[in-house]
Amino acid sequence: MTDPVFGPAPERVPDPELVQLLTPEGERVHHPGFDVDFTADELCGFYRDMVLVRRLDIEATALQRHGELGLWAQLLGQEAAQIGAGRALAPQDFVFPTYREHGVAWCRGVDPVRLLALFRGVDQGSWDPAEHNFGLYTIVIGAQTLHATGYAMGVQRDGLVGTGEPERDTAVVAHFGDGASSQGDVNEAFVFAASFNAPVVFFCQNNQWAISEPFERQSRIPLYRRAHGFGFPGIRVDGNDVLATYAVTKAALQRAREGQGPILIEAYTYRMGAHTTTDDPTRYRLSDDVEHWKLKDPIARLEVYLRRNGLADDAFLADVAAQADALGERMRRECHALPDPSPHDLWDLVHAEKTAELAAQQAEYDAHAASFEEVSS
Amino acid sequence: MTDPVFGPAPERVPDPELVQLLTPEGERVHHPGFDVDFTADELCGFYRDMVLVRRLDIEATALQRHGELGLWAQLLGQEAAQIGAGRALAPQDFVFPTYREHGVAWCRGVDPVRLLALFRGVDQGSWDPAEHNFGLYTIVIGAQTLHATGYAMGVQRDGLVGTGEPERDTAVVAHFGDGASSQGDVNEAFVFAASFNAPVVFFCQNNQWAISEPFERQSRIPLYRRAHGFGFPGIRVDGNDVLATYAVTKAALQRAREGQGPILIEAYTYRMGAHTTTDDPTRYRLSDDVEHWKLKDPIARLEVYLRRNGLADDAFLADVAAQADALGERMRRECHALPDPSPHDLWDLVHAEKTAELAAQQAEYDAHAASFEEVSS
Amino acid sequence: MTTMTLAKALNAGLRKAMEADDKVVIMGEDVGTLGGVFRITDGLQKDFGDARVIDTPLAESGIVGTAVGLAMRGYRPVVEIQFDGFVYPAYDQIVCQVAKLHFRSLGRVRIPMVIRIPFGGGIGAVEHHSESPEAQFVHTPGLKVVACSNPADGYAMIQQAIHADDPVVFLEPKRLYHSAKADVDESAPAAPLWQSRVVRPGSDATLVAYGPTVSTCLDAATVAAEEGRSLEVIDLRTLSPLDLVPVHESVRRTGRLVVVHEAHVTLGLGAEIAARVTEECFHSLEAPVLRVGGFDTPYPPARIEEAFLPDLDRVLDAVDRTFGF
Amino acid sequence: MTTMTLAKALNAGLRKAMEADDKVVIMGEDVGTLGGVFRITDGLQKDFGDARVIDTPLAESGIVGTAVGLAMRGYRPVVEIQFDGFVYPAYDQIVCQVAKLHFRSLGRVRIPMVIRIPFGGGIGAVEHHSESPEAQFVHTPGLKVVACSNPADGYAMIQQAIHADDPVVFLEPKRLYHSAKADVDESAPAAPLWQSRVVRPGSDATLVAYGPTVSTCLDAATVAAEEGRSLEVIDLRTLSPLDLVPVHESVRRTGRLVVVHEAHVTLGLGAEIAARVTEECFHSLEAPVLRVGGFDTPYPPARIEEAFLPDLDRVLDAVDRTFGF
Ligand SMILES: Cc1ncc(C[n+]2csc(CCOP(=O)(O)OP(=O)(O)O)c2C)c(N)n1
Ligand SMILES: Cc1ncc(C[n+]2csc(CCOP(=O)(O)OP(=O)(O)O)c2C)c(N)n1
Ligand SMILES: [Mg+2]
Ligand SMILES: [Mg+2]
Repeated sequence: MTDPVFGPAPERVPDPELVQLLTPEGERVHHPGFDVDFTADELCGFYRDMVLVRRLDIEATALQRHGELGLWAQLLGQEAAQIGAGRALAPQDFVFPTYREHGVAWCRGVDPVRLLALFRGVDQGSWDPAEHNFGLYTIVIGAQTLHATGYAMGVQRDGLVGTGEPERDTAVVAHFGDGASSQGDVNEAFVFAASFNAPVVFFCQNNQWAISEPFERQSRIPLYRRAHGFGFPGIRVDGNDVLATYAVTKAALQRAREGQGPILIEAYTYRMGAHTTTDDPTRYRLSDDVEHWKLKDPIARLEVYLRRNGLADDAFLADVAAQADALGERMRRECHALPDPSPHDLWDLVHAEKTAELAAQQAEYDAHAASFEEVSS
Repeated sequence: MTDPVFGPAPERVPDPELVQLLTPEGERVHHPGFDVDFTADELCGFYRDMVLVRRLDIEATALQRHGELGLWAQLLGQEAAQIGAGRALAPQDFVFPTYREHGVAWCRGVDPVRLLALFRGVDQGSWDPAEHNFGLYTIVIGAQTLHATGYAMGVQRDGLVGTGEPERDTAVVAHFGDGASSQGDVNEAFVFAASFNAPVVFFCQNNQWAISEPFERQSRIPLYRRAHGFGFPGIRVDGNDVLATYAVTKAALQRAREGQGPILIEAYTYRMGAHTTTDDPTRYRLSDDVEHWKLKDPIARLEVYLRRNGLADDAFLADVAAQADALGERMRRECHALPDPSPHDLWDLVHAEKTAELAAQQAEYDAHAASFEEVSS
Repeated sequence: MTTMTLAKALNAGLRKAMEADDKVVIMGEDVGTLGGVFRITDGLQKDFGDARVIDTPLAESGIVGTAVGLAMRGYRPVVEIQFDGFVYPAYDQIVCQVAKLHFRSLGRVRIPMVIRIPFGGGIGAVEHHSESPEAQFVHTPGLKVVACSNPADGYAMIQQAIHADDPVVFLEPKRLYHSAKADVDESAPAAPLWQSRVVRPGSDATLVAYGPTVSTCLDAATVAAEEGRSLEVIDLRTLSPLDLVPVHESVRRTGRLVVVHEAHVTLGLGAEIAARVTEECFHSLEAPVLRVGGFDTPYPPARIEEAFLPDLDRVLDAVDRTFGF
Repeated sequence: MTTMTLAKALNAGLRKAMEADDKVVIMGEDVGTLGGVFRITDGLQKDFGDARVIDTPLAESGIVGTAVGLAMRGYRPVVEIQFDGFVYPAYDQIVCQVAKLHFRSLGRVRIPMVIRIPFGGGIGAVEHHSESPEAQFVHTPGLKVVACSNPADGYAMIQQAIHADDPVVFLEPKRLYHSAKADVDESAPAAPLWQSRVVRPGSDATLVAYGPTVSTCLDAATVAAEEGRSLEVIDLRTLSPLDLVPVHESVRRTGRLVVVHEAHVTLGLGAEIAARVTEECFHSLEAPVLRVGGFDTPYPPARIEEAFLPDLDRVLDAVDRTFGF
């Protein structure tokens, strides 16, 4: 309905096509803006990554079921979005994840066992962000988008934007979900990024759900258009298409590194699993929906393409499967072996400079613990 | 610059004209969307309102200079935006102001002396919101936009949207400033209003400044376009043109009452005075700018129009001036006469049901105060 | 009389309140179809419709801020914050608006809002899911704060809180949601909301607790009794206003007091109770009021949360120490 | 040695810190061209450029959240919150991120951020401009919290806070900005940041204060001295960690303690100090620790703020009461 006075409601503007380079049927299609060629190695690499992170996810889910993890946030269905986004990064780029970016963590060289440790309750993230250029998982919805924007402002101050040197120019990625788009922090991140023209790529995995709430509760128009309201570009990509996600992210990162400022990518995908292992999605969504999205599986379509074009043979596929088995086996083994932390250390971690106050509390705890050891010995 | 990949940056889209019905030179122009006729009475009423609220503002500023008020937030230059917005309301509509909507308060029948009391430090708002359908001034930037949205959701639940009965259908107005547009709360209000299609009109007075920060720090595109990112219409109106502001607000309110949901009006205006009486704008802006905007004065242009068209004669103008003098005189008199509050009452105001705890603290205070009276008597 | 869990008791209480007053609306993330991540609102949207049980966008400030507007329009919003650690985005609205509107408006504007917060630890969760933010609300004039510790109280107190004309932060000990089962007499007259309660009489020392630590203290009293020491246990129930009448009465008899909560010790409720009780019962105290609480560190990873949380041993140890002065 | 106001001393301290370390950046609303609404950052943008003195969009969560990112990139952000009452939109970022990142990252991520907050009342302001939010930060593990009370401390402490590798909430008594003038010896070695200080020795009773109430207590001590009563006054300076060593030492001599702050009494700093001092000095106390603070009401309108704020009379009255036990 077009309002006679205020003009067409913005949601009526025809939706530009979703950027897609590989159809659900495994057909390679072309997009004028993203006319990218991929080498066989690249394609096989994407495939391997996706298979391995899917295994990582399945294995972690199983570990949770066996009581080894307190919780697990599944990425099932979002492999292409995450591997596409992760592989598009330059080494110097920095990533701020949510709690579900296991695939991006994988691309950044974070050992999956470190992810298990977090969900096991051993720690709250034990990888070194500076080593991997990959921040800690952030559970408070949206908080990390501001960190990413500030980090990008730091990159600007370091003079590492628009130098033209590919090794130096740096971009920052802020991951978040469709639900997160409603948080004040995320919108403030848009404001700051636009105001300072910060080199940050906002990467939203619209997996259609925020726990039990469908995307429509958060926005009545496609999410990539949110960016337009803040004066920077937004684009929607098929998040189940690793080629398209890779190509779009790569171009967006390059644009940011050159100093052209922020951009929002909406990776349109679907959360095939539960929100987390404590969730029961049958309470709020139809299995029909899930079935429909199964047909768009990100791995299946690439496998079809690789096979059909003779890019992957049985040996390759078997090798990837073997790698997945090995990964699974290692995760199980090393998860069991994860040592519990020591309560004694709590007080050492609060500050960079420990206070006398906390040292005293620590000593008191140690004395109390020792008295129990005496009693029980 | 058009990005070859992501298309034109949204700020490059040509800006649709500012809605204007009366030029700075006092010429009546027409706008296809807002083809409104005004009666002589209406026009004279606008004029009277604007002159009186300007006097209100000048008087309050003077009272502050004389130490009678702790502070005053001036509306100078924003008379048209406020009177246009205020006079467009139906009685049943509800308004959530910031701290600067003295003109809207005026239209809602709030006695200016009540505004003085607040800025004098006698109270924090002593009018009854329910009596005037005008909420309390809100100082925490942006907070009231969520209240307005929630109130509008209440109106929906009361079944007072889209009934077709002009006496019953109700809209809500959320006032805020250009600076406020950066706050998380304001953007969350946009999310909620869009999600629930709430009958709320977001009315932003873009007076170009948030204290010392120019509008460009908050947004790199015109603010009315922010709404497009949330899926509802936005429109920019000449906020120094009372006719245009009135017409646009009236249409927006009607649209909301009919159930067509939220809308954002950006009233493009200028803060001619200081941010508040404690501010010194010469530290951060050029007097040239101020001079430039003087030419767009909202009252002068209407006066020219009225005179030129024989709608107002000297007698009318003299009468308005006399009313202004009387208002000023009353404000001075009643401001001086405002009684100080009693500390004793503090504890009565904390809750609807006073607690024993607070009653005890109150008794203690009273005893302490009494002991001092004894000492001093 | 029905036997039910705390979760079911709260659900039944909410239902009762919604039936009693059609201005009661429930708002929050996932409170509708899903019935909340803890199922406290299970079935309510189905029965009362989505105008009264509202799945909101994911934004806590938005939830509380729009609830303020609904309250101003005459509604009684019951807001669910999904986990304690996610109340902070709404903190500004709670502290500056919800708490102050009555005062600011000279009593003209009432905000009969209930903010339900599942709080406390012990469920093996990841970060931000085990916090005890109550002290910050108790420090904020204009808010009332209560905590239930058992199904019967949960059932009654949620209705009373909704019925109250002031904003109430309603704390629910999440780790007891599905564990504690008890008889709930739905027709019994409820104790006043603003009173604390002696839940186990004793004579040698007094324990004060609320929410999840009440059962810890009851267990401690049982063990102490076996060792010949009689501990009185008081369930605070209302944290703001504080009802310390039974505590003063008790301390005058026992001379010894230990306050137990999961919140960080520094400036936790124990500090206020220690200060007030010492002032009120100075000459009765045989020992300083001692506090057992969460350490002054962030809430730790799940594998060591047991060390962080007050347990029977730390409570009994503190009781012992009060005998050492 | 230069005589300066607190505002000028802070400005000089900030300038010194910016000269010493080019990773120091200042962020906030109106901190650039305007130099802040209190002119604390006056002239700094002119001299250090707008990459280091950043006028931000109007959004406190955004300011603190982006400062976190800058800190992670190796910067030392000094954030100005324009008034105490406007820190709450940033509360989530402060409590969940700033305070916890070091802990969460096993010490790998440092957030050497300073959050400057002009705090307290007495300037005749409208709502939200006279708050004392310190207790909430002291209750939050991971934050350090300090308050200056005079120009010399302001000059030194701001530099020390910026130099510290942990996040510091830096409280500035706004009503003293332009009133208190004092000699500042810019070359004198500064006292350690994490220590409280006896600012007036005495023997009959002890007063503990920080920020704006230090001068109130000094005035009270002067009056009391005329009446033959010797009060010791301690300026806390550091609120988290609390340095109570001089307080314990003092109370062991005087047996009487009154804590004075503008924050609401209930769960204000006085509660924690009362609890700790009573535990530490139980047998030395002749009277319970008494507290003088803001009432448990929202901060009132300016015309009656004097009644709300602790003044000489209320302090002396409390001292008298400690002699009545
Ligand atoms: C501030 C905050 N509120 C609520 C939650 C609880 N919560 C965890 S995940 C989630 C849904 C997030 O949805 P979305 O942003 O779409 O990300 P997804 O989980 O789908 O990847 C919610 C509500 C939280 N973690 N933080
Ligand atoms: C949350 C919050 N932060 C900061 C302030 C201080 N402050 C008062 S007015 C103002 C500028 C507001 O600008 P704008 O929204 O454009 O409204 P205007 O004053 O121009 O009418 C600021 C920063 C505040 N009141 N609330
Ligand atoms: Mg999602
Ligand atoms: Mg403005």
